[in-house]
Amino acid sequence: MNGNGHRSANGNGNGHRPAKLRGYSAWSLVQHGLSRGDWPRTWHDHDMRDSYDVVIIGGGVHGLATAYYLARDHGITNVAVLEKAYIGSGGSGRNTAILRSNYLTPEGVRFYDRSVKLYENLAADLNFNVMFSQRGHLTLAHNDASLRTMRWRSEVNKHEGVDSDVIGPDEVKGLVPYLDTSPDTRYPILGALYHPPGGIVRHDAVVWGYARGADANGAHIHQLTEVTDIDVEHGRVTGVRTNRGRIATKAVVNCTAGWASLISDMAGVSMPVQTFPLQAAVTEPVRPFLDTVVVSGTLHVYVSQTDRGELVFGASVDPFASYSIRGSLEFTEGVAGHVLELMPALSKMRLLRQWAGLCDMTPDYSPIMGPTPVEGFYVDVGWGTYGFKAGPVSGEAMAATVADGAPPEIISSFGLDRFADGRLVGEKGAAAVGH
Amino acid sequence: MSDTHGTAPGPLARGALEPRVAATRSGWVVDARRSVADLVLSDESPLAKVLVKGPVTGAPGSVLGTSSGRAARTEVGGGTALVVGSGPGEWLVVGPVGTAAATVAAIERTVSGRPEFVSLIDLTHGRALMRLTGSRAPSVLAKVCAVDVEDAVVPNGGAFRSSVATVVTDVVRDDRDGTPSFLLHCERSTGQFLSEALLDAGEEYGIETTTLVGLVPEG
Amino acid sequence: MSLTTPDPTPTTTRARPGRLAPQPGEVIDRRRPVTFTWNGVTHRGFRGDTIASALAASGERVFSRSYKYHRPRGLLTADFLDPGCSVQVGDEPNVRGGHRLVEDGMVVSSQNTWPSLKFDVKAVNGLAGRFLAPGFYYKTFIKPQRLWPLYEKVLRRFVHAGEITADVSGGVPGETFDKRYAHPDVVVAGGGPAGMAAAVAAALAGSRVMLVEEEHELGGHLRWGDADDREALRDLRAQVAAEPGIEVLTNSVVSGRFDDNWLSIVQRGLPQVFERLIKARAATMIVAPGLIERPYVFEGNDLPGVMLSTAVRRLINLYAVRPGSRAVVLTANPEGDAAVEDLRRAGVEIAAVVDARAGDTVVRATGRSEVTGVELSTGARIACDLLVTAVGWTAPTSLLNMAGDRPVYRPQAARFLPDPQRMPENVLATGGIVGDGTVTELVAHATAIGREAARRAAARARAIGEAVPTRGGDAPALPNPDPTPVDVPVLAPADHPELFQGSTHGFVDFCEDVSSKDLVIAVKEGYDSIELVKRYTTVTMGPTQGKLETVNTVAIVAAATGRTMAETGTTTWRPMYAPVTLGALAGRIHEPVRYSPMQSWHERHGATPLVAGQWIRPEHYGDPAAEVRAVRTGVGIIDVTPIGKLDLRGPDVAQLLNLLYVNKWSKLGIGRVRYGVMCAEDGVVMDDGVTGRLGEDHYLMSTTSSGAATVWEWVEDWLQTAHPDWRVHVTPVTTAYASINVAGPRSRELLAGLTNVDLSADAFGYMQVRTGAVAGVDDCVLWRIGFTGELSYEIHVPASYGLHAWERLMAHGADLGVQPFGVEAQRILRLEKGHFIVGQDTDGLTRAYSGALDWAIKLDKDDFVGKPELVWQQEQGVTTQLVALQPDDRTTVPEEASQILAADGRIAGRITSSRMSPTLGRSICLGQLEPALAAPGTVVTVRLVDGRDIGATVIEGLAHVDPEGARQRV
Amino acid sequence: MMLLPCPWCGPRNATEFRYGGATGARPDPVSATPQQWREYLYTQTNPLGWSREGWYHRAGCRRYITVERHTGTNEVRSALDTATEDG
Ligand SMILES: Cc1cc2nc3c(=O)[nH]c(=O)nc-3n(C[C@H](O)[C@H](O)[C@H](O)COP(=O)(O)OP(=O)(O)OC[C@H]3O[C@@H](n4cnc5c(N)ncnc54)[C@H](O)[C@@H]3O)c2cc1C
Ligand SMILES: NC(=O)c1ccc[n+]([C@@H]2O[C@H](COP(=O)([O-])OP(=O)(O)OC[C@H]3O[C@@H](n4cnc5c(N)ncnc54)[C@H](O)[C@@H]3O)[C@@H](O)[C@H]2O)c1
Ligand SMILES: Cc1cc2nc3c(=O)[nH]c(=O)nc-3n(C[C@H](O)[C@H](O)[C@H](O)COP(=O)(O)O)c2cc1C
Ligand SMILES: [Zn+2]
Repeated sequence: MNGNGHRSANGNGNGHRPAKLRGYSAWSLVQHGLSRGDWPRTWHDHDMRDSYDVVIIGGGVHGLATAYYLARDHGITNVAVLEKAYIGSGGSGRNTAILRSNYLTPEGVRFYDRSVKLYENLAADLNFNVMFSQRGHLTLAHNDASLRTMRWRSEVNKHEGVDSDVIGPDEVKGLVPYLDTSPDTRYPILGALYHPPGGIVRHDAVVWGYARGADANGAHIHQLTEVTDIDVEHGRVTGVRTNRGRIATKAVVNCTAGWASLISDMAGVSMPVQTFPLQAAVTEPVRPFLDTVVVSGTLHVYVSQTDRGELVFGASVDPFASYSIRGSLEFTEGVAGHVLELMPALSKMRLLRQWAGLCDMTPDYSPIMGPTPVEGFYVDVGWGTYGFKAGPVSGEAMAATVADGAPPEIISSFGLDRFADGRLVGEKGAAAVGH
Repeated sequence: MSDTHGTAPGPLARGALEPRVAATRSGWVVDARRSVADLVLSDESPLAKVLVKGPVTGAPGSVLGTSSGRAARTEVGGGTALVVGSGPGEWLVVGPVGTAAATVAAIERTVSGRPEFVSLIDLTHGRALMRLTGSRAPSVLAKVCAVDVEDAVVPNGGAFRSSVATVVTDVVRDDRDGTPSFLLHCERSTGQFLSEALLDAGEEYGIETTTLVGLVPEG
Repeated sequence: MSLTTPDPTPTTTRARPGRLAPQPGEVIDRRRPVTFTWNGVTHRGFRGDTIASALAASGERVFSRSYKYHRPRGLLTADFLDPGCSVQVGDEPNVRGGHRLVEDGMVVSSQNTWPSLKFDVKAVNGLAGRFLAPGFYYKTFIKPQRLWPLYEKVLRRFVHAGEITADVSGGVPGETFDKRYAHPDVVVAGGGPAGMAAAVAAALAGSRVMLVEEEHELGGHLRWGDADDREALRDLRAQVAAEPGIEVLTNSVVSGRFDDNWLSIVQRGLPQVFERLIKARAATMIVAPGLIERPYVFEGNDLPGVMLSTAVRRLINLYAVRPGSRAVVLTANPEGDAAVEDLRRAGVEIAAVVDARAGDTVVRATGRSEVTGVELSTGARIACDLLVTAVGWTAPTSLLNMAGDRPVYRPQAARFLPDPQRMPENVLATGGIVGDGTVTELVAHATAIGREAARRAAARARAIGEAVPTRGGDAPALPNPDPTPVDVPVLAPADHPELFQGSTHGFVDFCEDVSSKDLVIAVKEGYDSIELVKRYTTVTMGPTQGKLETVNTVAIVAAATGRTMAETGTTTWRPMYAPVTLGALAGRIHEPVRYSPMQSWHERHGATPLVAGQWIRPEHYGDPAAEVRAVRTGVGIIDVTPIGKLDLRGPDVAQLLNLLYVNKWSKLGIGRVRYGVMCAEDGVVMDDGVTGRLGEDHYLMSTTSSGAATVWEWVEDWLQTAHPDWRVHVTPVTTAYASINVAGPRSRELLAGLTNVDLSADAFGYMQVRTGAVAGVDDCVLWRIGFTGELSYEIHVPASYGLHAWERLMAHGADLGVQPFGVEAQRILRLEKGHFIVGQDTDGLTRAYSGALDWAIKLDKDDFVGKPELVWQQEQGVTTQLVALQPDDRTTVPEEASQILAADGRIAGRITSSRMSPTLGRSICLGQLEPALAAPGTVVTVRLVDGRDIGATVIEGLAHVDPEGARQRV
Repeated sequence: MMLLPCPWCGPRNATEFRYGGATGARPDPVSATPQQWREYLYTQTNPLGWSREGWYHRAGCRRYITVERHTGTNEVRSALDTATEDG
């Protein structure tokens, strides 16, 4: 936002006071129950302005969080979030909601740890219960090599102050009695990376909570608004075209995940991003028996049990690039087979529904964040299969990037230029299945 | 076989599948059991197997007389071999036990002098070969192989390579007296696994195992 | 959710709910009674009864309690979809009581019975209804945040569901699941009149047909119809039975449609397996699922005793169960009218027939644990114990939507209908999902659709036949399909009043306890698209997945937003159409394992198995340190069969090697072996191994065991896509050879007595290859190389003779003290020698110069894979460097992956390999380090996993043992 | 599951193949700048629409084939042997 008149001072640029979010509490619930009055709208519909200081493309957690922190931390409130369908219709509404920070590289660990910390206070911050359940996260090791990678991760994690340790099969069994930890299975469990602060969150609530917070601070959320082109003149962004007309703006943030390269192409910026479907599935509910999140990289599967009693399954991305989210039978066959290898007692549970979302995969499984060669065109993409957990920290960092015109330290390793420079941030070992 | 160095008996060859009741025949340790079941899986790994590679349309095809996707019996190297067009520019010649060297020599003779680049390799010991015979053989395959093996797509003499119980396998339909029969040819090290998967799939039809006809021990 | 005061009880005595005299269409077998228990109490039923019908016959009305409010629930649809009777059967949770047949000895219990199945908790319900508004969770438990885990624990205790047992062995012994593939020409989903007629027509037209019916027998709604329906049913069943081309699957369901008509079909109730998944590649699919009756929304609509017309017709006609004593029937269609007739015949008193077509309707149902009265729009209050509604249909377009269709709303028919425009060529629809009509009209439509499906299937069979190379002389002739499409008569949907909700609020989603009021609240709060309403309220997210609740949801959201139903649209239908067990999806698990020909020997000799990818290998035979010492001092043999091997032939092999390896190959003489490293195009080390030249145009390449498959595809890739003109044939021979490494100072001695190859140092030097006989086996390949650093020979024996050769080596070497050694000893030996392992001492970003491979990389070659990156890496210097490290405390072995810290506390590297060296009696390591710390003699800090720091010194070179390489060159 | 019409084997399930993606042409390794080379390494086209991409029939003929597929619908309209351009 250089030259745009906004200061980047935390909290109060432009004289704006961030709205204090309140209204939701047990007490207000009782009051509403008795009075039967209506709750206020969570966010509002607005007419579209001709111009905005910042246009954020994509109404997922990243776009909405960026809008929220632009207002809260930088006082930038003349902001539009454009969403072609409904908010959360992309990866943010389809993900299996696993939060953790036990990554492999020090940059990665610091980044995701900041996000987990923000998540820990998010309900209070947004006055919206996002139901972050820090139930612990287990990544199973079935062979030597993965045990070594687990240890590598746990050592880096510990060094960065993140609670993470390698535990043996007996401790694993203690945490998840349903796991078959006998040594004579096809993929014996040799140990696991245990990460107590990891867990699951109610993903939709995060989206709605940020939408409510951004809206309360003056941002406009435009659903059913699809960006069809981006105007670039003399190397600078001047506006975006949508199915509802043109918007003039000097700052555009691309938060479109699976569609990221299509949007970047509109601005003439090519991206090392490939779009792959990622699938997930739920079973019918059963009484809770699984308290932690369980991941097996070797078996390409992970599972958690929601408070509703369903098991939520995920795996690695589909084997070929596609924008189709119809899903495949191979996915459910694979997931079921692998889950039963881990927990044979589940054979009579029934799979209820499967779905898919799009993932913007990068070569090194780290995101691409920050400015681009086109002035005023910022990207917050490359979220692959793991970007939901990064919503808060990314929103915070992208807001700072737009406000200051330069990325803050915490995302400095994730710039687009790292590819041309050959400085990849290798997170594949920690992100391919565990998300 | 050159003479042995040392004093031990001549070398013993073993098929790709662990025999349940072992016996020795023609230098091979084989499964001594016979079967009269309607559905039978036999280990035919001792058969000579020679892989020929060359241009898709060229000497080997014209010499051996089959194209990719089809199999036929031909006289090669003094015996009758089943020549399988196992892929584009690839032929698998399956001959009687002990004929690999002669087969290689015979084919080399016929293709030599031709301009194309042709190579031969004896894979007798490198691949597992088994035969699944019985009227329910297609039903067994339908449990582990996604390719339709019905007459309309794979009639007798049809050959294809696909995944069988997740193992990449050459499948040759080579019926026996009108009964469906399939040769299955895969990497030797996965042969045992493949045979177990087939036995598992065939269990409900009463499958039994045996050894290659001709090597079945007497009595 | 509040309830009106109880109604006066009716005075007359009437027939009680229970079993009726035999009915003409009943499916129960009265000669075969069965006994089962329900919540510990013994009940009786007949063969053919479902759990629900048997319980209803003995007067049970409450089957479960609801998800959120714990309201008592009874039968609503009395079929698979019934949300009120999910029960636990033995170890199986969430069994559909309206579908599962009772069996002798079955142990059935209710799920979610808090506070108890029968206890009346009206007060709790009323209160809960007020405060458990949609989004209730999001608005509360916010502060103090640290209490959320506690709240969460409480919430989890209320989960409404069955249980799985903790028995990790899982399931009943011997109980299996199964899968198979199928290639039918036509799959018909739905075995009602339309499905049966379509199947018959397709079969008559020459198609192989699979007719799939979710219920236990064919017939669809004809089964519970009148005498004419039964007559039509007999006729259609006879036609199906007469067609050998039809495979009938009952108690089976088409659960999904995926790309290119890949269909998942679940077959249940088989004698040999619990459930079977059929994966059918159908040339065409005909979707004929009929219609699903829709509940009506009004206050009290979930009380036990409020049922759909199809439910009472099923109960009476199929199971001979009288569903109540005194009924009020709300009807808007002939199905409702027929239900009135059925009820009368069953001796149920009809207290009132409320004709919705005349504008009358029901305002609310009243009662505590079951319905006792009804208030009508006329103001009348009528006592009853049964309220039947027949207000319309939902077309189960699920399978069509999976094929790309998007349903369109037709107000005149009051339902969403498929949009034929959006259906692909290979999917057709018939029957009630398309329109209404007499059985004759239905059959006419379905017959045409069946013939059209067969025609399209034939065209496809022809196309496939022409594309596959397997068809030969005696293959049946390919079909010659008629080019003109079959003329399909119009099947128009009948007019139907739009009836979704009365004047009061009631339940919309019975599984999830979502009421119409919840939907309205959600819209008011801004969750105003159908998808957001769904996610905020969880409507349509329960086990029925919208089959009962979608249309009402859309109607209520449309009304609340002021949009039309067409604009509002539906949520997305997705697989599974009906839930499928994980067991069936998994089937028999095929996880290939690979064995070397010596596996039986290893097992007999007590080897500890090591799972290494697909291979099972000996980790050690008891004492790896002793195995190491045997190799260093005498001789050992190890089974290295998994080492990848590619046979390369042709005049251009040397060119290929030059391209793929970083080192040079043009001058490799016949009989020579060279070690090579492969990089990917990003310069990252990908694989390593040795390649030997066996003849003029004949090479044998070895790869790492885990890289074997990848390298083969890599080689083919370069050959086929970049250099198709090169004459090279590649054949994987990994397991064509049993590979044995004979290692140790006495290896020459051992082998000499067993081979015809001259082993003398002059005749067969280090890094050379020979072919010859070993243990009497011809055509063996011998490499004089060594991963262990000792004099050693790697012999590759034609695999059938592997065990023979191994046994001969053991026998012949007995007096030399030959010792088999496993993977662990080999890891130690190679670490002592400083040989790196790709993927362990390097990682996914390690370019070759970081692997200490300077000596191998030949930048003066014009080109090789990854060269530009290595040029730049050499120019700019490495970011990390592979080094050997010696911990200062010689007894401490830092665990692999221990981090190495720089002076400022930063991470500056890590230990990649570490062991206690039996040869040196001290700990030894390899590691990756920042170059500033990599100079020999530098002392670095290693952070142990227990948090302690120790010092370690970088040593010269990578080898701890025999850095000069003298031992292997003797 | 998607079917791929292998020019050698006929239509087969996609699981028999390995996806190779729409890799661009290899720049001249001698003259390529780091930018050009890394563009080749990391940036593939990612269209929503028709895409020409490589697949390897690993469980079948073991040939590399070039497939034209629509990335929105997974519809395939052609498949040729990459080396010989045979269909
Ligand atoms: C099945 C699945 C499981 C996952 N599991 C996890 C997990 O456990 N943990 C984790 O951290 N991450 C997970 N992820 C990844 C995570 O969901 C994503 O990385 C994250 O949601 C990305 O958020 P976003 O806001 O950047 O993008 P999205 O939420 O995808 O939002 C992008 C939005 O842009 C909109 N858009 C696109 N094009 C246009 C246009 N032209 N005009 C206007 N709007 C447009 C889209 O409609 C969409 O709503 C998972 C993903 C999937 C699919
Ligand atoms: N459904 C009714 O209750 C009913 C009642 C009266 C009249 N009708 C009329 O009858 C006609 C319907 O006849 P029809 O033959 O189309 O339907 P039908 O309802 O008679 O038969 C459809 C059958 O398909 C089965 N089915 C549904 N989905 C399935 C799936 N995915 N896999 C396997 N089986 C599945 C159902 O169990 C049912 O038996 C319509 O005109 C309708 O108006 C229907
Ligand atoms: C964490 C999580 C849990 C879910 N649980 C359920 C569920 O219990 N029932 C259900 O029908 N769908 C469930 N869904 C899937 C959604 O219904 C829906 O399929 C998904 O959000 C994708 O949207 P779409 O199917 O409309 O494309 C869940 C989704 C997520 C991300
Ligand atoms: Zn092929």
